[in-house]
Amino acid sequence: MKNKKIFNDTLLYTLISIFLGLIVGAIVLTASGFNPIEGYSEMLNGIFGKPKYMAWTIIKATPLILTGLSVAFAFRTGLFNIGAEGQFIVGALAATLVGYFLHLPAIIHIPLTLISGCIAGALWGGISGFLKSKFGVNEVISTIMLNWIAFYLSNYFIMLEGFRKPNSEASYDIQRTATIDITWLKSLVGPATKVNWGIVIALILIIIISYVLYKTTLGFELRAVGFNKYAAEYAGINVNKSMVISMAIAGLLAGAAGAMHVMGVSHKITILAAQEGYGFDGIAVSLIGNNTPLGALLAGLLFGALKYGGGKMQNIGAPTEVINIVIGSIIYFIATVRLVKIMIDKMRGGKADA
Amino acid sequence: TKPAEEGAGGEEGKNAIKVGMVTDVGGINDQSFNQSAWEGLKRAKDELGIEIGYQESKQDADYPPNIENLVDQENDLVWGIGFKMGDAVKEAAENYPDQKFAIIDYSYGDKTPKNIVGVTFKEQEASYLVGLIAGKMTKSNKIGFIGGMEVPVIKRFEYGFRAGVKEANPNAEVLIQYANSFTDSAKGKAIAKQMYSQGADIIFHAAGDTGTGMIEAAKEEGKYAIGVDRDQNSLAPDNVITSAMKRVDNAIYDVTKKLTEGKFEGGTTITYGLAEGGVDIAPTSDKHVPEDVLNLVKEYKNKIIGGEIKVPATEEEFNAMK
Amino acid sequence: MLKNLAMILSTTLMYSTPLIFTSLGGVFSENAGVVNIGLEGMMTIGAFAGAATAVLTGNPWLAFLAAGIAGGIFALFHAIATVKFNADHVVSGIAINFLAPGFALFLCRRMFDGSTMTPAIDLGQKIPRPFDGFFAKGSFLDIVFNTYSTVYLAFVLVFVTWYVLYKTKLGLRIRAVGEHPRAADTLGINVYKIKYLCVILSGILAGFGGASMSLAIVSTFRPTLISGQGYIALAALIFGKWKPQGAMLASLLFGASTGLVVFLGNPNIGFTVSENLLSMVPYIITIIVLILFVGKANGPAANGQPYEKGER
Amino acid sequence: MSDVKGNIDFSQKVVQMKNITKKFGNFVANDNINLTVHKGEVHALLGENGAGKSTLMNILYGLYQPTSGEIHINEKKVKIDNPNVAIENGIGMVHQHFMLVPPFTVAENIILGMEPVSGLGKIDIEKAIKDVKKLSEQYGLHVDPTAKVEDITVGMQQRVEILKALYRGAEILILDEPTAVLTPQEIKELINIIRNLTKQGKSIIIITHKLKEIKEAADFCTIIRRGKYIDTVDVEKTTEDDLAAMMVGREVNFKVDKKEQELGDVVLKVENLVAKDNRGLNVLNNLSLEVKRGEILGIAGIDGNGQSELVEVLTGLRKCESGSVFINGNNITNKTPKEIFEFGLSNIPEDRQKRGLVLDFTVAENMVLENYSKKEFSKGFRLLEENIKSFARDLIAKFDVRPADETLKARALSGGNQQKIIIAREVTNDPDLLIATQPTRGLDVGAIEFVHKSLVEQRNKGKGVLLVSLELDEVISVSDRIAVIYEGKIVGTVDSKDADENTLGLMMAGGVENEK
Ligand SMILES: Nc1ncnc2c1ncn2[C@@H]1O[C@H](COP(=O)(O)OP(=O)(O)OP(=O)(O)O)[C@@H](O)[C@H]1O
Ligand SMILES: Nc1ncnc2c1ncn2[C@@H]1O[C@H](COP(=O)(O)OP(=O)(O)OP(=O)(O)O)[C@@H](O)[C@H]1O
Ligand SMILES: [Mg+2]
Ligand SMILES: [Mg+2]
Repeated sequence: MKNKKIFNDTLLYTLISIFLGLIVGAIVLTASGFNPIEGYSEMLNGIFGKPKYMAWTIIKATPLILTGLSVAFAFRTGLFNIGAEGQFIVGALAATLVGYFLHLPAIIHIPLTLISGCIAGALWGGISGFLKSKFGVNEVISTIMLNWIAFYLSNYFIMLEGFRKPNSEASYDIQRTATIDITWLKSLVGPATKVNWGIVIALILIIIISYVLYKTTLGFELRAVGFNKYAAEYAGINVNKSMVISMAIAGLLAGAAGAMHVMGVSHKITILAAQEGYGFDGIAVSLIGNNTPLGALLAGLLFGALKYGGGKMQNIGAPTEVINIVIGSIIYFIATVRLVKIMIDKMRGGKADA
Repeated sequence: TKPAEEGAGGEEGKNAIKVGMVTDVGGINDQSFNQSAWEGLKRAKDELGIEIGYQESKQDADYPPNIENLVDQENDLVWGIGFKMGDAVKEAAENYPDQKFAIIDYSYGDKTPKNIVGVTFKEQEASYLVGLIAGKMTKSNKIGFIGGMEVPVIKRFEYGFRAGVKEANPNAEVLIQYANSFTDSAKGKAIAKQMYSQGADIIFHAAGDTGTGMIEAAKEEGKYAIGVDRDQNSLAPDNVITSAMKRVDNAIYDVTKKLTEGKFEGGTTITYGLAEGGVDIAPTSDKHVPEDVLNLVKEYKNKIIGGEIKVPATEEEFNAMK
Repeated sequence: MLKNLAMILSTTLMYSTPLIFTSLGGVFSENAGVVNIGLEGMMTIGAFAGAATAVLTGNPWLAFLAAGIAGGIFALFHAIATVKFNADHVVSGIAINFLAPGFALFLCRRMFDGSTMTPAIDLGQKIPRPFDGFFAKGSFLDIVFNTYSTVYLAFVLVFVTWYVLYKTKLGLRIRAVGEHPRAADTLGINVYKIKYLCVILSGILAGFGGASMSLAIVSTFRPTLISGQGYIALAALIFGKWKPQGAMLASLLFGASTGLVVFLGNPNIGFTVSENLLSMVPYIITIIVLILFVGKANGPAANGQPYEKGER
Repeated sequence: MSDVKGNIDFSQKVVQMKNITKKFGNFVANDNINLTVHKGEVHALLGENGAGKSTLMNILYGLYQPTSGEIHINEKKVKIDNPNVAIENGIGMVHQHFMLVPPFTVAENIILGMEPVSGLGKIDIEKAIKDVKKLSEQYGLHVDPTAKVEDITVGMQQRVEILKALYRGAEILILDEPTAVLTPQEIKELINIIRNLTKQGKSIIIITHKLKEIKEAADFCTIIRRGKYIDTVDVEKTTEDDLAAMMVGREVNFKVDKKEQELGDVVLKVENLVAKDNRGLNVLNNLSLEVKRGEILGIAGIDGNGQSELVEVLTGLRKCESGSVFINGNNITNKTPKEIFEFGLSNIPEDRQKRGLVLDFTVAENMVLENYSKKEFSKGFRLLEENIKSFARDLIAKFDVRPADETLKARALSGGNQQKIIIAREVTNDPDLLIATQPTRGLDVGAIEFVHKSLVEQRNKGKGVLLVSLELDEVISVSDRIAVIYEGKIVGTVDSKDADENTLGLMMAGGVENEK
């Protein structure tokens, strides 16, 4: 009952933050000579206008939901995972390797590809957890470094003969048997829309993670360590082990995001020229979602919508940086919920707390 | 000019032909081929009276939805700018068989779908010419080449350049280093400084923004640099002696023009070389390059156009040269 | 050989400078208890403001100052969010990382004919090189020391920061606020004011860091100019245990390993390694150094925590 | 009435708090409270945990604003809206939770906010050290100005706190539970210091739960119950029992009832334990001791003589260099906390918020912090939430945890109730050996009574209990035997029936080596 109220409040404040962010965006749009109403209706239409737009929004949101979940999971256990970016990359790399080189029936190939991405991500995250537990290396640094190592590692593999598609800057496509496209849906939403099972898998992962976190002994341990590692240690919980497990699970989730992106959307990996930002956006998603699994889902969808729908503002000629300003403003207002609350209380004419 | 006027808004002009392009992650003002492509479209707008628009991409994953977005807006022709969009354009062409597409820097060979025109460039021909200039103008007989990443396009630049240097000055040595980045200017600058300190007096880059670091080094050291893609002389008027230009704008304009004339050559790949006006050296070259060298360049240009010389584009072809 | 060493050193200095400025910024804000993940964005806006001002005025130092101001303005937003409205420091920082580059590009297009790149600044209008022509051209000293004033300024600021933080009453108060804001509060120190000051300073320094890229290392602003340096500076700050001298050493280590990579990529070196493997070297070296020599470090005790008067 | 009595000058009212009310939301922490303090007076504030004492003093010091009411200093109405105003008015405060910056030196902590500078904002550290030295000599508060606060004892830290106030020229000194963390010797010293200060004309408001101290040090005492003003009494004319009754609103039993003990087998045996502290110095030097079933062994000693480290070694948080520990004859030396727990050791930790509880967990979750993986509470990986909750509800009822809601976060409970959660959990483990470290620190007399009863109950059930406490009173009244620890060794063991404070105090100070 009480929880429900908090939930509603949070939702209300988030909606208001979004609204305020849009207002800032409107000011910027107006300042650059665009009609904000036109711009935003392009955006809304770009998100909800057609089934295929909604599908794209979901497709765009899927990796963000998972990297957000990854960051959130680590946060729940007291660790700051800036490394979802790198974990995503190695997950995508491993999935592409397994998806391309192995020839198997789909029923085995799909789970195997997904799992290999998960394992690679888990390993990558686990390294940071291990470095922290064994040598006290701050995970913020190690994950930033591992992001770049993953980046170059992926490029290294793509450059290898036999993996790289000749005369291209990409790997070969993975085998059909490793893809998770939903072919029948394409006839509904449009042939070019990359509808895939990713969102379903993401939902399943969210449920599993919520379950693990709140309903299992492992989750109990990890959360205890996250909230108070001294008390956890006292209660006999192995804090070092928890850190490794927690980072590994966080890595697994980001790795899964990478794998599913390959299996459902790109079907290959290309040479990276810059970090693509899946992991960094994941940090924002996690925090906007209050570091909870359900929050990551909602915030991931919001982010996906802003990024995909926002891109549609280009239709009226608005440059992409304006869209980033809108996104940034929304995050900023979500961060300053307090400001929003004060404003609402003022409007309600009620008393603000001491 | 305000982009708003150019945006593919789409209500009016039911008869005007509409052409849109999807940029790669560099964005519309990348001072490189995306921008060049957009300039080509703008020229087409001015001269052919068509409607134009673009969609910028932020991640590789944006290509399919952006292409689709332009298809949705009922463009007559949708351009993908850059090899990275190769697969995305092909898929879109399969999904929308009635829609025309074109792509820069990508060839599907004989498997080109009927509704795509592939456009590639003979980068090696332009870099061969700047190689000639470098070979002739070097005093130390040491010349540098900085590549962005070891990918086919950049390799074409490298081998064409080396072939040109070799042709003009067999004694000159070419120092080659790849920065492994198209964005790290500081690294480009460090590599260039290292090359200059090793005695190189001219460096050519095919490294995007990494190369601006190289031009900076040339400026500081008072040495020569050769730009790429566009005429980069404005970045260092005293130092950039020439640039190996890739006229994406010309190619875009050309293909678009054919479209308006009803001569869209779907199912083929058009290669733009010197002969087609697709590559060239920068018009500002005469500022620094002596007349006789320019004349030599002209001579070779004709030979290449005439087919007398085939410029190597790969390691094998380069090694095969005597 | 000596020349190679000189080249490595000069690359080290060049690479480290933006990181030093920016991580010093982090030193200020995090020692006052505000985590600043928005350094990346503040660097970007600084790089733009610097380049744009230089183009418009032709005065590099004015431009440098403008860069600091621009970084400071966005830092002010970060401070308002984190100090006044108790926002989560990381969320606010991330917001800055969207907003600042967004505004940089937005303004760039407005000011320079829709281009996202500023025109190049003449050599004479860049930050000066005080030892230009001082040493024999191409000599060891020339290669290493004939570099931009920003490099020297960075080191001076390391000293200044150290002095302020550990020798002055302001520094004592800053550190008290970062360690135990309530204690500072009970002694009548204005915790909020100190936090505002430090966060704004961090933006100014990050802005300087950005300008040291756009006004010295190169001479233009471009969207890709700052790509990840802010995060590396954050890592350097933590690596350096939140101390100015530590952040400087960490930045130097990072610069030096990049210098090494450039050196090893030299075609005359006699062996070839895959560029991609080579590119990993700085990051791997960092991790190894952390394992071997640095170990565990804790930041200021109240870093990242909201502070509210009258709360328990 | 004469205007001067002892040090008190009744003609000068230095502090008058009139009708002070403070609300936190709807909660009334202070309800119309009046307080008057005269020059040279020591005025005690007495009340249960959460009665609102600290709140009232925080208002006086400008940390909180009263919802209504007035403050007069030296009979002038003032509005104290931040500590600076309080400092200007000559008010200094030593907070219940020390307000010291641990990595700073003593001198830095004292001068913070009022730093002597020499040009360009540079701190004149020489002068600071000299000033601190002078001040510490003037008031007999001995400290080492260059030592880091995190390295000095709690008693020393307290002196730093007092010096901080005096450095700011405080005439009125508020001491919020200054003795809660002090050893008996230190308490004695503090009372001397207080006398010294009043002699020099300072006025003092002291909050304490220890009635004995009030009797010893205070002139007047104001009693607060649940935020309401009860009375102000002349301490000389009031007995401890009366004070306690006024405070809790009922009679309090101070005696710990113990039946005759039935000693059983040895449950804990510690042999020649050697261990290092965090700085790598030996802090346990060949320590040996034994606890039998059916007895409470109290460890008495001055803080910093190895008590914490001893408990850490026993519970597996610290590795020892040599020596051995047996529980029921099983060697548990250097095993993990979990393994040791399995051998039947339970522990009430010293720092309940840091070690004892996960404050962001619910009460129910905290109740099973060690047992969540037992089969009653989990099946495979799955937690059996209903079982956990009903278990927690049982314990809440049994141990009278208030409020009785197992879904609340532990953070929402008062200190005393937080301690009850821990005790409920540890006692319910039914351990063979229960270790309790400072189990009553900061608790009010009602809560203390409860804790002591719980410990004795364990002993009566034939368990071994090891009580580590800095409160000599507590050790003497609760334990059966008392072992005195000094510099990492047990320097003597006495039967509690024969124990008296003076001899124990001497042994604790290293004065007497052998048993009497
Ligand atoms: N300056 C910083 N910027 C970003 N994140 C930080 C910073 N400092 C700490 N963090 C991260 O915030 C979290 C909390 O940090 P804190 O130091 O309190 O815990 P910790 O590092 O787990 O402790 P310990 O060092 O004792 O193991 C950790 O995930 C930490 O890595
Ligand atoms: N900032 C606050 N917000 C909400 N409630 C508060 C706040 N400060 C104190 N309280 C509540 O006011 C009441 C009185 O608290 P206070 O700290 O004054 O008690 P106390 O008498 O000092 O107790 P103790 O003996 O445990 O120190 C408690 O119920 C406490 O929970
Ligand atoms: Mg810590
Ligand atoms: Mg209190």
